[in-house]
Amino acid sequence: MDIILDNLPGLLIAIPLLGAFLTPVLSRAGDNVRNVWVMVITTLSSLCGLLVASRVLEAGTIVYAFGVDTISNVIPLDSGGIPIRIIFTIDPINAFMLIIAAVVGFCITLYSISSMEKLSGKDGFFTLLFLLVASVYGMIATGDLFNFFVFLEISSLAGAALVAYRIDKGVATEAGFKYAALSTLGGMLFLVGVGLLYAQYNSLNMAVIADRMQLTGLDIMAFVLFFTALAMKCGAVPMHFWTPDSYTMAPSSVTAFLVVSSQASLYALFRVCFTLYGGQINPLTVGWVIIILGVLSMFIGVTMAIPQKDVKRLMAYHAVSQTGYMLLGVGVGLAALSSTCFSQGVGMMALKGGLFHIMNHALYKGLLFLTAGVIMYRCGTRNLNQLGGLGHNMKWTMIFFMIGALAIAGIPPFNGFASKLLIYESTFLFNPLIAVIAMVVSILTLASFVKVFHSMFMGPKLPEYQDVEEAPKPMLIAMGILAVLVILFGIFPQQVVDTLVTPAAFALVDYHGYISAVLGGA
Amino acid sequence: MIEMFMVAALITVIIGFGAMIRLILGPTNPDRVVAVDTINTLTVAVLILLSVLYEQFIFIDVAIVYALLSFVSTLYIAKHIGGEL
Amino acid sequence: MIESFTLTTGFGAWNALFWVIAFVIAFIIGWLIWLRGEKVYDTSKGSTAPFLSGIAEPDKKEVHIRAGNLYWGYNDALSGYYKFVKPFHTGNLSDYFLAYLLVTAIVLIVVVVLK
Amino acid sequence: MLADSIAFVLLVIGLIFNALGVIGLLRFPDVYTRLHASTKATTFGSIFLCLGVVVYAIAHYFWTSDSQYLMVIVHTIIAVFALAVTNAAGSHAISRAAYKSGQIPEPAVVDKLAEAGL
Amino acid sequence: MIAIIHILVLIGIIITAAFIVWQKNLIAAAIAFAAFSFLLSIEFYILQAPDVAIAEAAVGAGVSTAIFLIAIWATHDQEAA
Amino acid sequence: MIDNLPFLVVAVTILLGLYTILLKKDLIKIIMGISIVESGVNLFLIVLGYRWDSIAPIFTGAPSLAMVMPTVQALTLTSIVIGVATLALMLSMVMIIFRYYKTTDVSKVTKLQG
Amino acid sequence: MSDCMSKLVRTTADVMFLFITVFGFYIVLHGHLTPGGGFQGGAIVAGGFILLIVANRLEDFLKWFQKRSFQSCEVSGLVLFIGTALAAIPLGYIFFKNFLNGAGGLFGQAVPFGINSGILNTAGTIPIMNIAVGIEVLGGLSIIVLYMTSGIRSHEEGE
Amino acid sequence: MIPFIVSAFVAFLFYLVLVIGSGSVLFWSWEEIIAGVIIGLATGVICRKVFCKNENYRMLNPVRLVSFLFYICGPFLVELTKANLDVAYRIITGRIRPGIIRLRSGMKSDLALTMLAHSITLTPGTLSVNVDEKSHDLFIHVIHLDEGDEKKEAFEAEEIFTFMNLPAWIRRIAE
Amino acid sequence: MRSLAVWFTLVILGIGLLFTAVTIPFGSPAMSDMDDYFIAHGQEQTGANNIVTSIVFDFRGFDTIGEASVLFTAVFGVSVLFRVRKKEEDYEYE
Repeated sequence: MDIILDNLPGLLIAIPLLGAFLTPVLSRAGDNVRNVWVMVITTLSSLCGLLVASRVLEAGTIVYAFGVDTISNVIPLDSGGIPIRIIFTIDPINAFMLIIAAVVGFCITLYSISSMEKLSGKDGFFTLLFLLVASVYGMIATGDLFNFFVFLEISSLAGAALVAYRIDKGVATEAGFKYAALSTLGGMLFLVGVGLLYAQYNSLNMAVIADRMQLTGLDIMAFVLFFTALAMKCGAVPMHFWTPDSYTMAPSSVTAFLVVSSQASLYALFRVCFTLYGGQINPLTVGWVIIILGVLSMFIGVTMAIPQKDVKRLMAYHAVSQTGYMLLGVGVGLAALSSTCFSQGVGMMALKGGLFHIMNHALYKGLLFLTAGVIMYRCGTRNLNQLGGLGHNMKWTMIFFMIGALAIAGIPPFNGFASKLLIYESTFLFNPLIAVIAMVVSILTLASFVKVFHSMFMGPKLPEYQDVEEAPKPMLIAMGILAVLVILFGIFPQQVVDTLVTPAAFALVDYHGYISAVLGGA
Repeated sequence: MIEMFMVAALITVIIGFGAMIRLILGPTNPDRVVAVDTINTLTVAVLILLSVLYEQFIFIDVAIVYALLSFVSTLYIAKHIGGEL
Repeated sequence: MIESFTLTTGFGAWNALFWVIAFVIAFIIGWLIWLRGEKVYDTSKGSTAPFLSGIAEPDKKEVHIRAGNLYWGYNDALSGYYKFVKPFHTGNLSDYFLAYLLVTAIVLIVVVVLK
Repeated sequence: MLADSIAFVLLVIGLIFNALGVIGLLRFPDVYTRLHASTKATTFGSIFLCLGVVVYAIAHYFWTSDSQYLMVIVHTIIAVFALAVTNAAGSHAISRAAYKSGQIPEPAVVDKLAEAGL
Repeated sequence: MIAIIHILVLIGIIITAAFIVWQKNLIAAAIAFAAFSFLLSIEFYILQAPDVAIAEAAVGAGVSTAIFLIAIWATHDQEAA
Repeated sequence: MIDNLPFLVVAVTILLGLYTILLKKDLIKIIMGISIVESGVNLFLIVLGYRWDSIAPIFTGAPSLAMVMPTVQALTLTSIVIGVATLALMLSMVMIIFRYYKTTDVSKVTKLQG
Repeated sequence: MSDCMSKLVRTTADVMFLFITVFGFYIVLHGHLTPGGGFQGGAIVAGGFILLIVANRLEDFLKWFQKRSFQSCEVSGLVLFIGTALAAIPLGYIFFKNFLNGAGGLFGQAVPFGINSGILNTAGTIPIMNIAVGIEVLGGLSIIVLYMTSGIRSHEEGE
Repeated sequence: MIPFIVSAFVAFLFYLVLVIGSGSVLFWSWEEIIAGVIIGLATGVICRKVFCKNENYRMLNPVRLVSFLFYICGPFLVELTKANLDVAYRIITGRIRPGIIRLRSGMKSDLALTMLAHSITLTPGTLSVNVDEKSHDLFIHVIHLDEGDEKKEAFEAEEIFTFMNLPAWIRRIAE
Repeated sequence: MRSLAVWFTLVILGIGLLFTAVTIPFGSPAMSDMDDYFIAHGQEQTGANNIVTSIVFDFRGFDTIGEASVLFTAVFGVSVLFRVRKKEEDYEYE
């Protein structure tokens, strides 16, 4: 048992990969076998993620080196104090992200077992889904830059293939192609950055590079390449064009996980700014760049969302807008922590708000996309102009949608409000104008979801949707889990902030702690 | 002795540039394929010469890979030009 | 107990429980008001049917206000803004690349200048 | 020393033929004649270049009896064989494709293939 | 002397890359891509990376050109305006 | 300057690729541009690991034992595989796109917009 | 897809295929001694398959090799790879530990430092992983080209 | 079964040639031989349907194999040299008179036809352009056609080689 | 307008890349402790003569499984794209 517990970070990647590799073989034995296998694997991998996270939160940072003799032998004695193998470094913020990925991953797999029932090519679908899950785990957990690049590419490719899953009419393929091409170029420029850092410090480990960082001109070049590649992957505004396209065209469960995957890029962006270049790069400049990106994302995202007629496209623009909140929170945190005008409290509060919003966003946006998927599954269209009166037959779906919509708009008893409150307050102390913009965006969000809610569920029963049925059980269960979490996080925000978010925020700021956890001493 | 191979490799590379002129000028696609084929052949020769020059004889494997696999790309292009793909 | 539900932001606090309690109280008040209503109200005489100035009730399909007709005023008021923003979303892959690389270039300038 | 001079002569021959092949490639008027030049001359030239290497390796094998020179000889010969076969088949494929794509041998005096109608 | 070979190969890489960029005929661009791949492989070889040279040779000669030509066959020969 | 010629070539190659990506209209040409960028990055990594007068990192009967840096070669191998995988996926997508849109012009493949 | 290539090319390709395959396996198996390794060797063998695809008609090729067997190749290679890596955990080591090196037996001979090429039976799990990756790449690259080639077909004939 | 054995054996031999000089058992080490057997079996499984497609096992005769090597080193090399000198002359002077002619090969098996065609491509000033799949006639492009030859309906295979009778050799080897 | 943006981008990125190109010294890396460790200890720790292979499959073996997964992903992406759809399978959008 100890052996398995020690090796959990390895199994975290190995289990979904093994699941992915064996799915095509097992699906030759029939649909039921595959469904059981898929459920077993996804349960195990989610359990693994949660266990790792709980161990980290209990006992502090886990450092796991692949291929050494014993677990403690991270740095070879004769190597001059540098780790030479690939290292997983899981500190509280990684644990925080792992929990998100595990929960959402479990829900969407459960959901897609029944939502994919009618379609062909299911073995490929589940294989790619497991690969996507594994790559997101890898992106979160790894402490090695090149390894991060590899997982980034897996997530891009698996994501693109899943986006292009509906091959009729070629529209989904167009979206997938755009996603694949953009993320490939981003990955390539990221690799240039890795090469630049390697050329100077001869290491690929984030802690070693952060320790040796001297901020030469090449480092700034590398920083810019990392920064824009990751900001593009998470969908910040001037580079957000791929987001609505691919979120619209992907199957809904995949969209819910693509949100998590882009948040993993967001996490990496914060990691680069706070840890890799911690204390070296000018925080005020970078903070303001992030804030500007965030404000643009919020505003343009939400204003583009309102006139949309396609429900998933509308939600995708909202995803852009909510990403803006996270960027805003963390950017304000970065700028305020370094500035002498503000107390540390402002910065930490903004940081907590931004991080908490990541988790909340994953939950309620996942829920919303899943409800949109149910609508598509039952009604066969996403066009808001054709829908109407579904509330009579799909009561549970309506309730779940309402929970999600109220949460995303920041209506109090739900979790969206808690994190937005943190962001508003700290941003108001930092710069009142931005806080006002954030609130306006929140109001517009509510407005657009009122529109969606009205046009989908309200009104009399339409003749063509006279006997629409409620969604199948597994889909309802998956949505129910997310909805319960949304409500719980809304009612008990302080517990969540205390147990998960605050350690994560402190771990993000404390880059000396990260370096010393890997390199020891110092 | 070794210098001999170096000079030979150098001249072969320069000759390869001549083939590259045909690659760029070539009025039709078959001409370009011929040029690429020539570049392949010269490449194999250069690789063998260089491996002797570096005294690392296992590098000849690279040349064999070239000689075996450049055929594939030639065939694909030929099939495409001939309208048979 | 109460404190454990309170989200302290550092500059203030917020308690979800109070909000829920307020909701419950409002619901109870509303329920009480509803209870005070007339129990013997007769609905069968058509007094609850829609009265549309004597015109026959239109088809179900047309009663429902479609999404495209919602927020017409909002869209109309902000049409200048949308005329500015919409052309950026061309759907052209080259523009996507251009946006990405342009932001890279601008951030490069900003970060180098304001090092 | 004998091996040196033999290898030198072989290399010179190989270089001359390679150069001639490329000159022919640049000079000839149409695809088929260019194929003649490139296939024959460069294959022949490369064979001779490789033969130079083989002679060098044989000489060293006899001086040092190090078995890696044996490997050099064998691998070089394999490379040459592969080169010859693939060049021949490849040039056949190219010329056939060029003919099928409608390239008439421009200065040709006779074209039996057009008459055969294949 | 090796340096001269090195410089020549590098110049060749740039020439073929530029040719790929400015060639309107997609098949010609694919052919030039094969040549580009070969020259890149020689460059890897000169920089003492035989593993990478074999990989680039196998991929560039075998797979890359093949899938490019299949895709070109399934679509257009000529570059769209 | 002339010593750094390989790096200059890497820069020029990457720039050529970016030029292709930004200014060419054909989807296959854009993919070629991405592929050129990728080759440039591979070359960049290999060039980073070179050391004067050293041999490949393989223990054979070579004259000296000063070796070039092996890590970047391992990274480049991974990068090449990733490149092929991406290339295959993108080209297949272009084939599917052509099947339904009858064009590969990038300014016409814009059903998703607004 | 209307036609295969001429008889000369077909015969040449059929004969060459065997040599390409053997050479690819040679590269795979000697990955830890000479340049090469799993990916390179697998790509070479896949090049052989691609040669067969291009030289022959697709139907003929599918008569000799099925898509499903390539898929099995790929999956089995990957499972072998990750299984080798996972096998270290029950033995008390960490994931990806090279537990066979120096242990004797298959691939377990100890190597002295320095120049010693030609000893095949060394390097622990590395040759096993080489073989696994070789099988995987062989199946993967071939099946990519196979799928794309049959993709042209359905384009021509309609769905 | 026979194709499997044949291709496995050929693969084994080729592997042994590749790893020559690896050890002390003649030229090989025991490990390499065992690996060769395994690789031979694997290759046999893969190639059994491809390598001996026509079920023609005449080439297995060792006499034919030896004569193949002899053919490569002897007549073929002579013809190759002569052809290259000829082509060198054409390249320098530019005096060409090309044409496509029909050649009756008279070969029966595919392998022999392929060998002949490749020999024709590599040796005299000729290049095989196309092949008639039924009658096994070759269409060859000649770089310099003598005056009057264009009138001929078809050439015999022996006519275009000057010194050696390569078609006869090929017939001896491969048919 | 667009071409102006394109040329601005290309010029700025070109300046950045050229700066990079002339700054890194070719052939004499600044630090090499990790690679020296590989060269010095690779053979005894893994038993492979080829250090690159020992890195690919042992020291950085985890990258290799990622690489293999990338290929696997591409294969299944392609197979999903070119799959044969069922007749009754229609997708839910306009």
